[in-house]
Amino acid sequence: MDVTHQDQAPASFPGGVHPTAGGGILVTKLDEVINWARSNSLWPLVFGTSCCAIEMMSTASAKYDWSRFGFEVARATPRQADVIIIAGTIVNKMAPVLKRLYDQMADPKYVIAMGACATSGGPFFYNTYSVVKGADHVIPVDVYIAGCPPRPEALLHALITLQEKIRSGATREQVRVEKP
Amino acid sequence: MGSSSLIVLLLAGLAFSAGGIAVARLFVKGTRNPQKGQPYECGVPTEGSPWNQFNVGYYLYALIFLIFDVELIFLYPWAVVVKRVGMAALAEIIVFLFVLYMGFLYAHKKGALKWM
Amino acid sequence: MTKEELKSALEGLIPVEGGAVSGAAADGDSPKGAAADGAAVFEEGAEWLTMKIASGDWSTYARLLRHTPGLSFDYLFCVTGVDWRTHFTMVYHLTSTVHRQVLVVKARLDHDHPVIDTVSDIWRTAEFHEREVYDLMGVIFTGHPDLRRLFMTDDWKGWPLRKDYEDPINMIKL
Amino acid sequence: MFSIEHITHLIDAWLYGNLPPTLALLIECLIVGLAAITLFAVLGLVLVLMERKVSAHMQIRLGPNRVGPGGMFQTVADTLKLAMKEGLTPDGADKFLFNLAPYLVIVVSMMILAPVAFAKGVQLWDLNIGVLYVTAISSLSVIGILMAGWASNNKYSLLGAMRSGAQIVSYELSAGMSLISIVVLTGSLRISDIIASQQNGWWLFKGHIPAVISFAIFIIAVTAETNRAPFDLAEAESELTAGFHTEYSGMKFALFFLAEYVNIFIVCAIAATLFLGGWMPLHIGNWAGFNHVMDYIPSSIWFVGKVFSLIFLIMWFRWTFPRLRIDQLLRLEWKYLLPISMLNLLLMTLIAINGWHF
Amino acid sequence: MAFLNKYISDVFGAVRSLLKGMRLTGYYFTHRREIITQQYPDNKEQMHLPERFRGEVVMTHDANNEHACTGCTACELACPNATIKIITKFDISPEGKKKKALDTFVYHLELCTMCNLCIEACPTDAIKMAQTFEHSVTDRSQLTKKLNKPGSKIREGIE
Amino acid sequence: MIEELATTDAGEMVVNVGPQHPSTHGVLHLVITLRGETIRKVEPHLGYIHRSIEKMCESLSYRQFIYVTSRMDYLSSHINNHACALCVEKGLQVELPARAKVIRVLMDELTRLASHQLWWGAMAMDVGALTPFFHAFREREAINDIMEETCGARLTMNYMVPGGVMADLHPNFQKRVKDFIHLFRSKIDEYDELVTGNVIFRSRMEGVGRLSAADAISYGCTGPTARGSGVRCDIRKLAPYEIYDQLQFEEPLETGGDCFARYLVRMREMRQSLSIIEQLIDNIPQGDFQAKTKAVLKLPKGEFYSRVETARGEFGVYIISEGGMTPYRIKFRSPGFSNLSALDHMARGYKIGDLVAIMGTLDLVIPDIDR
Amino acid sequence: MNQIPLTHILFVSTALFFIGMYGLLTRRNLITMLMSVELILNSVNINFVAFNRYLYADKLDGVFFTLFIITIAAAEAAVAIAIMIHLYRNLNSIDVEQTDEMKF
Amino acid sequence: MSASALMFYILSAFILGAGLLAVTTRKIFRSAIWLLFSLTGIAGLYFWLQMEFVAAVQIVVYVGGIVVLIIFSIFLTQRSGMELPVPARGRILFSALAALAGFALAFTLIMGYHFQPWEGGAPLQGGMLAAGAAAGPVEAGGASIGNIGTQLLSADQGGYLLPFEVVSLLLLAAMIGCIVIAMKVKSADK
Ligand code: SF4
Ligand code: SF4
Ligand code: SF4
Repeated sequence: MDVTHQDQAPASFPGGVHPTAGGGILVTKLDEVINWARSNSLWPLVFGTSCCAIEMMSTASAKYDWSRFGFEVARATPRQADVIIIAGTIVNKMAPVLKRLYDQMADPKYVIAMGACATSGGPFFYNTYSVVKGADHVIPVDVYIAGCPPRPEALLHALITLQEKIRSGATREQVRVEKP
Repeated sequence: MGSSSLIVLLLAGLAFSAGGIAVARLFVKGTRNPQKGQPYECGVPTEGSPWNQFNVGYYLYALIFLIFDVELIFLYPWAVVVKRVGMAALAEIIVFLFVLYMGFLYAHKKGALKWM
Repeated sequence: MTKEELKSALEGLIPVEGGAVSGAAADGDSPKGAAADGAAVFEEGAEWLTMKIASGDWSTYARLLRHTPGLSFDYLFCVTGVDWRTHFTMVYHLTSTVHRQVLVVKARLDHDHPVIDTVSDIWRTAEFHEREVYDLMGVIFTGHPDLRRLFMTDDWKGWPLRKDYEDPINMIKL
Repeated sequence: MFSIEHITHLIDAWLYGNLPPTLALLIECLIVGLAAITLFAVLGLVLVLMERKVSAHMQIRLGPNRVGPGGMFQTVADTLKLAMKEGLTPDGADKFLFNLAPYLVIVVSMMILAPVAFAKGVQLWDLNIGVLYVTAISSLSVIGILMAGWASNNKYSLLGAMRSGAQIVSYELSAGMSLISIVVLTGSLRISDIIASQQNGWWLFKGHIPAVISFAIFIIAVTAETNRAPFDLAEAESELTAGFHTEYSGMKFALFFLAEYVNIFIVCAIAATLFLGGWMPLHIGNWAGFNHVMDYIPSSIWFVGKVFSLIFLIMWFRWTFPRLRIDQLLRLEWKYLLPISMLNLLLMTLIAINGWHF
Repeated sequence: MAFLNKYISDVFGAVRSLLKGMRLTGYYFTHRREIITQQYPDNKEQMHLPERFRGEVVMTHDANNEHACTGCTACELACPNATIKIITKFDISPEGKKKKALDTFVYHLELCTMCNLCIEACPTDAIKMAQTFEHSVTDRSQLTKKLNKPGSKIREGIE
Repeated sequence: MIEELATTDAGEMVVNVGPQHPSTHGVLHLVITLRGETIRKVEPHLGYIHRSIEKMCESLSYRQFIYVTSRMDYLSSHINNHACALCVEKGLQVELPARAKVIRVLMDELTRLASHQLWWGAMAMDVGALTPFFHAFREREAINDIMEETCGARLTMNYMVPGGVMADLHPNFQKRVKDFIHLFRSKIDEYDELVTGNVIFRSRMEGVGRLSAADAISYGCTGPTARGSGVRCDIRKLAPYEIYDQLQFEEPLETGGDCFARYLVRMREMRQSLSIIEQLIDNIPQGDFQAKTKAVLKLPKGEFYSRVETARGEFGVYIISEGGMTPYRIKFRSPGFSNLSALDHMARGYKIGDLVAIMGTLDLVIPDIDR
Repeated sequence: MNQIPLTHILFVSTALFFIGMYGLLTRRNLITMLMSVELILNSVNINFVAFNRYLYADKLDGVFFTLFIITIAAAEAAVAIAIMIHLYRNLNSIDVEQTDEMKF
Repeated sequence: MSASALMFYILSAFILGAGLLAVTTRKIFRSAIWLLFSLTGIAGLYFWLQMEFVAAVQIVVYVGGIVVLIIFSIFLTQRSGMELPVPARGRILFSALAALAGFALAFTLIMGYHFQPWEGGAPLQGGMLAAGAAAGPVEAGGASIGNIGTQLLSADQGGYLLPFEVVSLLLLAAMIGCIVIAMKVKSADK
């Protein structure tokens, strides 16, 4: 899989030295372990606004079964969730709610924009007065999936992409810790 | 190893939880933002505090529970010896339970065990 | 009940102006618009019997339609506001769960002061529908128990479904 | 025949043989403490994984299978992740109690371990009121939940905590009643006595139908006491988002999560002890040959096997039934379980006094 | 007595209904072949989507790197949310006539709703729906695509 | 007696449920006034997924606007599209080939089945049973596969176009549908075993969220919600479209008006849909799947209204045309909107847990309500 | 345990008694007052148990007294709280001073 | 000082500290929690005294019952988030003085009294941290549950059968009383 992080990852990644806890190989190894754990335990927030949420449910269902990756522990409260999958359209009235939910999540947290709506406004890009043209206007997004709705496999693909991204240390969180 | 195990287990429990929580303290630096500290209520600001009077319908259960709980306490010593004492113990406990059961029926009749 | 029967039943109940306005064209730019006060006009050519009334009469007629035994229009299934640029039209789709006939009632409202009586006390469902029309069209329903924005945020400016609505920030025109 | 009791005895003997008593005692305490912590961690990991696998198979899917062989490290990753997650405290919360609650819950479930007999002779404290001790200490955990719910300053938490309070105290009664009905048979509250009394058969089989009834009631009651579905009203996800631990995150949440599973383990251990003979192998009356064969299986295996089958039963409930409503839940207890278990107790007494059991 | 009878039958009925449910879940627990999970990233080889599945608009190119798009913008007009942008240029035909031709076929995958209207509208069947679906990226701009391959040109004989 | 205690004002608590809440099935925001656990008032706040579809459609052509409607009630996307196509056809006055009609009905009923299956699973999840959800999705996936093969998408098909359907049935269609019918006939009994008969489920549902027939009419409830209260409102019966008047099926009615009645109505509806599909699957007439229409559609000046029965009830499309390429004004009458307005009335006096059950049996799809 | 003289235990119980006393005197809220009463009762219990253990280890009367005291404390607490709830429902406050004023 | 004695002092400090906080803290919910800790500490003290049954009863009744009930009534009748008013300084002073004086008086009395320890051999085997498993199956001391049960059910001299049955009446009365009082409320003042 080819994940490109030219957008966020500094050149030094992966394997940068953690400035907080001693430094050296040990820390890099530790980082690796932590990233392994984090990437394999992405608990999504139960958050679906419209059609894409149905495909998200399908992904949870027996045929696609995201529990194989350990994603099935969908939490209803943002405090315990790791990743917020924006499944569906975000409208202007919802945007502050989404922001709030994101803010209330405990670090580290990741965002997946699922579907055309969350990525860019999709079918509601033109001639609508109430739709946010892409969730990244509201909160930072880690992975985008195109499709309307993306099929369950596509969501799994996105989650795998996110895993790769976490493992290579290129998520916003990790970069932020590196470069305060 | 006797009652000292209590202390050991207590300390072990404390150490376990403290250890777990300390790891996060050590390694994770969360960000702060004004929203984060607010209570979560489905993503909208809360109205009013839960720390106001709150109408629990459960207190009647708790009241009745307390009575039965005490009764239960007396049943333990009784149960230990009932085999030795024999029928007399059975008679005694039937009286005991019967009296309490009256109260239970009364509560039932009064509707105290209905949900409010 | 067929369309004709319904029409005659209504004629016995409500003062109706004789000459029916022909065709659907009546609505958009008819110079006449609604009939004179107190009289209703039937419109031809539509699928269902359509009756145009003056907005002031609406609550009286609504009560009649709802409670007259032979009609008993107890089911309001659609409430629509239309912006004709010069005026507004409120369209009510009524049916009866007893007789199963359908009646469309149209009321013409002033463009600058779109006001009409609420019918939410007659059909409970109208409460939400009217709030929706208020929210998107800016039609004011007098007597409505809770006329607030429904879909848009409370501080939203403007009435999005009006034809002259402009929103340069949120609306990217194609 | 290899079993853990030998190891413990060996360690014990070595310690007291070679070291001054105080030091030996200290080291023993240390070992016990570490063992308890390890047990906790392992239980958490294993039970959570088990739950996920069980649920997956009931739901015609595979369950975790990609992290480690067969998904074995899934819960390890989860735990590590939770430990590495920010544990935030809401601003409006009562910070002291908010942070205290997880400790309390864990300490309580840790303390209940004391009288549990894990194998023949492997028991921390065989106190003379063993069963009562368990009931008593476990009633402390309700305070942890009430505390967490109140201190969070969150409406969902408070509602969940209240529900849980009412529920736990109510079901304590019928759980206690079923316990007592076995105590009537054994004539002792001491765990080791209770196990010894099942030398020639488990109470579940020896005690006729009343024993089965009280077993059923006990399982139902402890399911409710541990806040498990179908009695998971305290954290009813579709109603109260996450109930009393809505505001908890990271490790503090993990502790609640862990405590829930450890509590399941403990109550199942108690149920196994009372009804299924604890570590006692399956013995049938006087079939000496059969009994002898059974004895070859180490007692710890017996114990773990029994406990895990009971845990499976409780998981089975969870993945089959809808959740009750709070008033129905309380009505179930007060209208059905309590009267039935009272009657059942009398019946059992009759059996015990007349020696009608096997 | 009636009360007692009802009470007892209530209890038994309840237990029976619960056991029924448990039997069903128990059945599924013990019958592994009922499991219907398809393991996505591992089953990529075996996975074949129906040919009508709409995953992405692509432009067909033949072996000579030629496509059939005339740049007529019918698809652009048909698209309900302006996903397609046709940029045309003027080719000089061998006869020296100026002819409108496709320069860039810009396709905003992030906007596309896979509605098939553009395909239906295209008079020359230059574009079609592909069955790809793995469109996850970490940068949204990667989703804007140019459908005509570099150096490609229109096939002979297509008007 | 205890109700009397509940008269003082203190101790009332206002709780927000939603916009992000597992039981609101989307982004409905309910402001609940509680006393203890008893609901005193439910105030729905809408608009968290108001996507201005009506405004948007005013600038889309008659071919284009249909696809947006599958994003409204995405669980009944075929039926929504169907309603729009019907409305446009009414304006164009085209007559459909018989094959197109049958295909449409088949698709509608399959969609209804899929929607009810999802509802069943989600509702069971709301009341706390998690396994039914997965079982329901198994059958739903079977339908999705059929859909995908013929329509090319799993959820938002955009298959019905003015004049017919977009593509002919896939050659495998008949066989797969028959397989599915065979599968589902046995599975629906499992549904009953797992949920319908379950004593916990019954007690969660029975007597909860009562809605009388008069109230159901006054609140404009439609679909299974109204039928659960004994109101006949199936558009397929009352104002048959396509070939529904030639089919044998009945409109399930229950008179309880409580959650369980609504539940039963939907369960029976599933069986009805199955029988409709069975009647049709072997009798698909040959012929065109699309009538000839112009490339650019223009509706004559006038007003057109079409009503269909979606999985949630009566769905209406009201097009006002000025004769151009785009509708002048379009109004969607969504079933969920009126059903939701009865929520407050239904939930008062019940517990929080009941609210979840009531919402579950209303089967709300929020984008359908908000549009 | 035998290293601790009985007086030390009595010290604890007495101190607890007067802590309860202090609470009873300062608090003006029925619930907190009830809590103080519980402390007082408990100090008495400690005494009974300790006396039994130290002075009459062959008898059980201290234990029984403790048991009955706990029973009575439970009954008392239940009734007290019932009264409090009653008062609260009628007066909307369970502050002692206000209760005095609003005689009923 | 042996470990056992140390335990005693820690427990005592815990009981008294928690008790003191329970009566002085200004948040009523915390006050209940401190009370809980104090009561649990007392249960610990009973364990230390090897009165396991009493300790268990203490926890079951107080912690599982009374404190939960108190917490519920706090939720019901108080604004649990609000701080309780500080009592007037005069009252604090007065109460503290009174309590201290009372304590001084009582304690001097206690110190002055010479307790006659039990002379019947050594019932108190081993300290808290006695090594190895607990004393064998023989019920040590008098407070074993079996003895309690026997005496509870005996109707002879020194038996507690009568109080035992009376207790059931007391509980009945309490239960009925509770229900009557807590439920009649509104109908009473109508
Ligand atoms: S991307 Fe498509 S399917 Fe997803 S929410 Fe938007 S419109 Fe619905
Ligand atoms: S599939 Fe639909 S949205 Fe996508 S480019 Fe074609 S017409 Fe536009
Ligand atoms: S793809 Fe087809 S419709 Fe689009 S510009 Fe090219 S030829 Fe025209």
